[in-house]
Amino acid sequence: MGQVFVLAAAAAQVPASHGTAPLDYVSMLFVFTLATFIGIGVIRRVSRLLHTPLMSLTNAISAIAVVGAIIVAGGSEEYPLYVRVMGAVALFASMTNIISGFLITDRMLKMFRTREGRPGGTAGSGGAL
Amino acid sequence: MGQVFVLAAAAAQVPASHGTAPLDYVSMLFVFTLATFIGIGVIRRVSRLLHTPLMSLTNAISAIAVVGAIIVAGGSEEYPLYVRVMGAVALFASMTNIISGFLITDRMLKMFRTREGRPGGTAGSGGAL
Amino acid sequence: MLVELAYLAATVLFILSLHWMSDPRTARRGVGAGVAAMVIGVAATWARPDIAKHLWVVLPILAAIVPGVWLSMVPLTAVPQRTALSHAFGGLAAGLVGTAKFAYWYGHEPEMLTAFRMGAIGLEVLLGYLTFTGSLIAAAKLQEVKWVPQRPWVYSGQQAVNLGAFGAALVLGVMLVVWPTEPWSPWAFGVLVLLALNFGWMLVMPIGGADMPTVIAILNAYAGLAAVAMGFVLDNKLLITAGALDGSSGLILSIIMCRAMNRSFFNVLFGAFGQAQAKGAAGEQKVYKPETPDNAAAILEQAGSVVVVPGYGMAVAQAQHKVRELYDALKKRGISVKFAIHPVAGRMPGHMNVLLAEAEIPYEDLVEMDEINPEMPRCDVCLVLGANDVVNPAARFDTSSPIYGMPIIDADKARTVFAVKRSKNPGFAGIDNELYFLDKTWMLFGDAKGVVGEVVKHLGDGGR
Amino acid sequence: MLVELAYLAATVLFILSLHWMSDPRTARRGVGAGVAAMVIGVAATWARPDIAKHLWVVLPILAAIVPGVWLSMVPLTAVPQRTALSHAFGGLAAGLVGTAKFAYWYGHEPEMLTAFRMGAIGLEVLLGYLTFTGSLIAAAKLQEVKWVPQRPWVYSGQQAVNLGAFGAALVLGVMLVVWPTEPWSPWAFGVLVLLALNFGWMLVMPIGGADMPTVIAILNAYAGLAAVAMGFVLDNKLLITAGALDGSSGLILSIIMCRAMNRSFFNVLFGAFGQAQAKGAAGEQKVYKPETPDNAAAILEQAGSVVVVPGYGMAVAQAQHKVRELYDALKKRGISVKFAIHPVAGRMPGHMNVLLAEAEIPYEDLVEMDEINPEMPRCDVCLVLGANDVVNPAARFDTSSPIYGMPIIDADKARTVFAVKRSKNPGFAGIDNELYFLDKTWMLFGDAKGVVGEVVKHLGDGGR
Ligand SMILES: NC(=O)c1ccc[n+]([C@@H]2O[C@H](COP(=O)([O-])OP(=O)(O)OC[C@H]3O[C@@H](n4cnc5c(N)ncnc54)[C@H](OP(=O)(O)O)[C@@H]3O)[C@@H](O)[C@H]2O)c1
Ligand SMILES: NC(=O)c1ccc[n+]([C@@H]2O[C@H](COP(=O)([O-])OP(=O)(O)OC[C@H]3O[C@@H](n4cnc5c(N)ncnc54)[C@H](OP(=O)(O)O)[C@@H]3O)[C@@H](O)[C@H]2O)c1
Repeated sequence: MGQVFVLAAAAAQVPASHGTAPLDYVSMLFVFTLATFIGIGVIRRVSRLLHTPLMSLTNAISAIAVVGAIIVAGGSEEYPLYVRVMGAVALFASMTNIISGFLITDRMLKMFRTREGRPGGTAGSGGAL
Repeated sequence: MGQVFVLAAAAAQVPASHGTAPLDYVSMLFVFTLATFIGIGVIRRVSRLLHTPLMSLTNAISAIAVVGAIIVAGGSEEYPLYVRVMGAVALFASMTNIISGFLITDRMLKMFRTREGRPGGTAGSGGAL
Repeated sequence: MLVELAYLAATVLFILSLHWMSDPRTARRGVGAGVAAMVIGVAATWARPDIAKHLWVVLPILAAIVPGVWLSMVPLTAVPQRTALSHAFGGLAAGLVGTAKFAYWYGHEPEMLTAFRMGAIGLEVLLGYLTFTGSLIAAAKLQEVKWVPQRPWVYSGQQAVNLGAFGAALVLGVMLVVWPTEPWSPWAFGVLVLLALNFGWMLVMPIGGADMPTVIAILNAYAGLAAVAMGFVLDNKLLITAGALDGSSGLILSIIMCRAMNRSFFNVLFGAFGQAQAKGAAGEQKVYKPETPDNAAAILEQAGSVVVVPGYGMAVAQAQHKVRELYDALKKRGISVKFAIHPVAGRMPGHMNVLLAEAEIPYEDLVEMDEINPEMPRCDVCLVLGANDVVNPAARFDTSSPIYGMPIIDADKARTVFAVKRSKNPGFAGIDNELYFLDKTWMLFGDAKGVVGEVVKHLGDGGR
Repeated sequence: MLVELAYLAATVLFILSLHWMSDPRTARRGVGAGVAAMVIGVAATWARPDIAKHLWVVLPILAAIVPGVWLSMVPLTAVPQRTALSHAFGGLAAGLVGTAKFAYWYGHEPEMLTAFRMGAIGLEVLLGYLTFTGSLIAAAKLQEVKWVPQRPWVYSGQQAVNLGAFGAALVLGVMLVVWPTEPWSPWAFGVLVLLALNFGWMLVMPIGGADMPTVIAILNAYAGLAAVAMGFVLDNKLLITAGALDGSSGLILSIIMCRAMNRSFFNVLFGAFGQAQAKGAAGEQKVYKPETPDNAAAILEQAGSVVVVPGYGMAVAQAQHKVRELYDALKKRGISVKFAIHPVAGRMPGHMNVLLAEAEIPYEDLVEMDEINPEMPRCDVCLVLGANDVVNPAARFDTSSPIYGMPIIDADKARTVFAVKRSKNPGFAGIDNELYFLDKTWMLFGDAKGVVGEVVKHLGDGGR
């Protein structure tokens, strides 16, 4: 009798991130399609001037894999050591991406200036390398 | 012992449309936010010329409520009569919307013509009322 | 599982449908995509395993064909009323489905009424019925139905009553969400429905007939949000996306219209604009200089460039086909003819574009206000055809005027101005128009269709 | 529950961040939004109940700060290599997380490995490791690392080997999806990983150094898709949306670049463009007319409008600051100076814009190719600075030339042309350039920085 109950309890309230309901990947598919539409709509409007900074910005955004890395590296399940190390390396790699990606994008953007001086409100420092 | 099992079984594979998992409305929220972003992005690009046809088109699209009406009107659960009648009226109303909305939008769009004659490929008939 | 994928396909088609509306050339493909999406949506829902009573589905659909087609054959000037009416249908559908689901679940599957879903039902019902009654009144006001007063219907404690009713609805909603399956719940629900119906009436009545188009756009957004709420209730992604698309479109359209009329969003909703103005300061009796169509035709012949400013008058007089003849006659003489389209000319956004398109005037010659204004000083003859407020210079300097700050078409910058209108009474905002008293302005009194017909006739026989 | 809402907020911020990139004025706010979104994403994940081993999280983050900052201080010309390198990091992260999850689930929670999730892991690992090795080679090729051949490395049966490996990977993938928890599954998984690593190498090696920028864009898209796959595996909506945004951006960028180079997408990927061309038909020895910087300065002084066409040469020579001095000198004399930016000038999309912006040249004077071409006939002096292919008229008529059909800047339409380059060898596509032999073209041989410096000096002292 015990196991049945345990099974039921496990099935009933297992944290969603583990026991995904069968239909769940359809909503994931929905989210993916809509996000792609937004992506295409938004990227098409990025001015040609900014294509290089855009590339480094999206590169930083793709480092969202850091979320997965944290789940593996910091997971409360008793991961075997080599799994946790993999997570840590992944975390290190994506964190580097994030930091360098955002910094270099900002550095490049600071250089773009209209005739009357600094674009946008921020009174940034000189644009020298 | 019996009920426990039944409960577990019920919880495990109840069709998603009924027993929504607790976290499900978050994915619905996601879908709603992304769809709104797309809506704003797309509508802003509709040319001013077409605002009236746009209004009748979106009116036809908002008649998607027909899906809900079908679920109520045609549902296999034993709905009491007055509930099913409500569903039927809703179905009738939204169906009228769909038919009239799409027809009038098309009628209006057929009138827009570039100098060299018919816009778009379709060799539509004369634009007279 | 397949049903969900079909819903995804339908969503993609809806997005494409709106995307293709961005350009007249691809617009008709947009309608095709919309129809396809709807067909997939309906078919997928119908094919769902839990749909059995097919008769109940087929009959209403068949019954809807006749009214659907009839409603689409409506004359163009009645488009605003038709849209308002179909919003009423949309709101009704959403409201009814919400009520049906609540009634069924309350009776048979109380455990379904979770707090979240109860909240969604409450929202769906509130928005649905509000849109239903609100749209009915808007349609009546546009149709200028006798017993519905055109002028905003304002009474003293109005704001207080509105807020009171709104508060009551809120309290009821919260109570229902917390105790959805109490014995008194159905009664609370019933009261909520009545309140919602009442809201539609209370919100739209005090708004003048003039602002109906904006009200329709907002109700369009509410109908969309009602569909979204229904999506949350039935856990149906297609309802959510389509509803969100419709809601955002309604929202953006109303914002665009408000900006074009240079009035803030809330001012339109709550400010009782358009009260019967105290008659304009009589002051010295301004002098109208009437002119005859044949002289007008003579002057038009000498003109190099002509700009026509269509307004609500042209729509009422159904003069667009005559205007087309005038357009052809002038074009034959090598005279450049452009149409200055003010964003809020007429009674619907883009109302003038549709009318002129119906008369098969190429849409390249329909020029937006912001593009035409710079060229107005170089325009020889400006023919103001049934337009009044949109060419009223008062909007530029007279801070007391209700249309102060509204961007207008600079008809007063043209070399000569002909104004076509039937009488001397004011336009929609009920104020005098300085334009008519400028020395370069000549009045052509009469019905738009008649006057333009005359001018075309004179152009015809006097042709070079 | 709160975590999910935080993910939603992060998604909205990511969308806004890309939205604000549409205009240089708001671009920096976009970066701010991106950082905020990332911080929220990390914080929300860290705060999840099932994250306990905080030390394992903190250490790698701290360790990443130094390399992160160092990588961002890289000189501008090395931006392409840096981006390629960080794509390698991104791919590695995705691959590792996929492998870790598979290893853990296989050992401890086999029931988690449903067909759907196994498929997602397979995709994530394949895309991740492929991006990893592919990006490393791309970075090496851009850095012109000695042991990695610049020229495309093509061997006879190459297509066959590629397809064979691809087929094997596909079969392995299907087997894993069907039997995810068999005793041999980990071995199949290992082979799949090796194959994926191999793919990166096989796909990128045969592509010439020239096309690396497009390859980087495509790898950017793959890294995004790997993140999406990870999102499917971990049922995490933020991963899916951010990955989709990144994927679509990579895709669109590579399509734009291919179109600008007028070469089809697949041709870039698979066609081994840029093989060492048989030397151009020698034919009669074309005559170069060398000129001296001081004569050039004299002619420049008389010019009314000057158009500078920057190219890869200017980037290599780091001449943008000297060009700024030339810009100021000419502007002081009231001469209109414009920069004609070809979409694929240099080695990165928008490469020239960044360099000129770094030299603080106002971006209003950076004019797109399509806008400047109509004005070229009226341009007095066209200074071709380290550009070759992008101004080669052969692209218009010589069907045999590899750059046939590529839209180019009509430098040959200007009244006089000065071409600055160090030697007579061809440009990137390895073909001769007719422009240099036109009678109105004068050559200024030498390093871009040096030559421009000379011209500025002569302008300076000979100033009117
Ligand atoms: N388009 C929209 O979406 C929208 C939305 C909300 C509000 N509005 C408001 O509507 C107004 C639109 O301005 P508008 O200039 O187009 O129109 P208007 O200001 O209402 O003026 C219409 C003019 O046409 C004349 N007229 C009426 N019937 C006629 C006929 N059969 N033949 C000839 N003339 C005729 C009227 O003068 P007589 O009676 O003397 O002939 C009147 O002067 C603006 O105030 C705008 O704020 C528009
Ligand atoms: N931008 C992108 O995203 C991208 C992507 C893929 C492919 N590409 C390809 O890259 C090419 C770009 O064309 P481009 O005109 O910019 O460059 P290019 O055709 O590669 O020509 C560069 C020219 O600069 C000269 N040069 C090199 N170093 C110099 C220096 N230090 N000082 C002065 N001159 C120097 C070279 O001549 P000498 O050696 O005689 O000095 C050469 O003629 C196109 O073929 C395009 O298809 C670009």
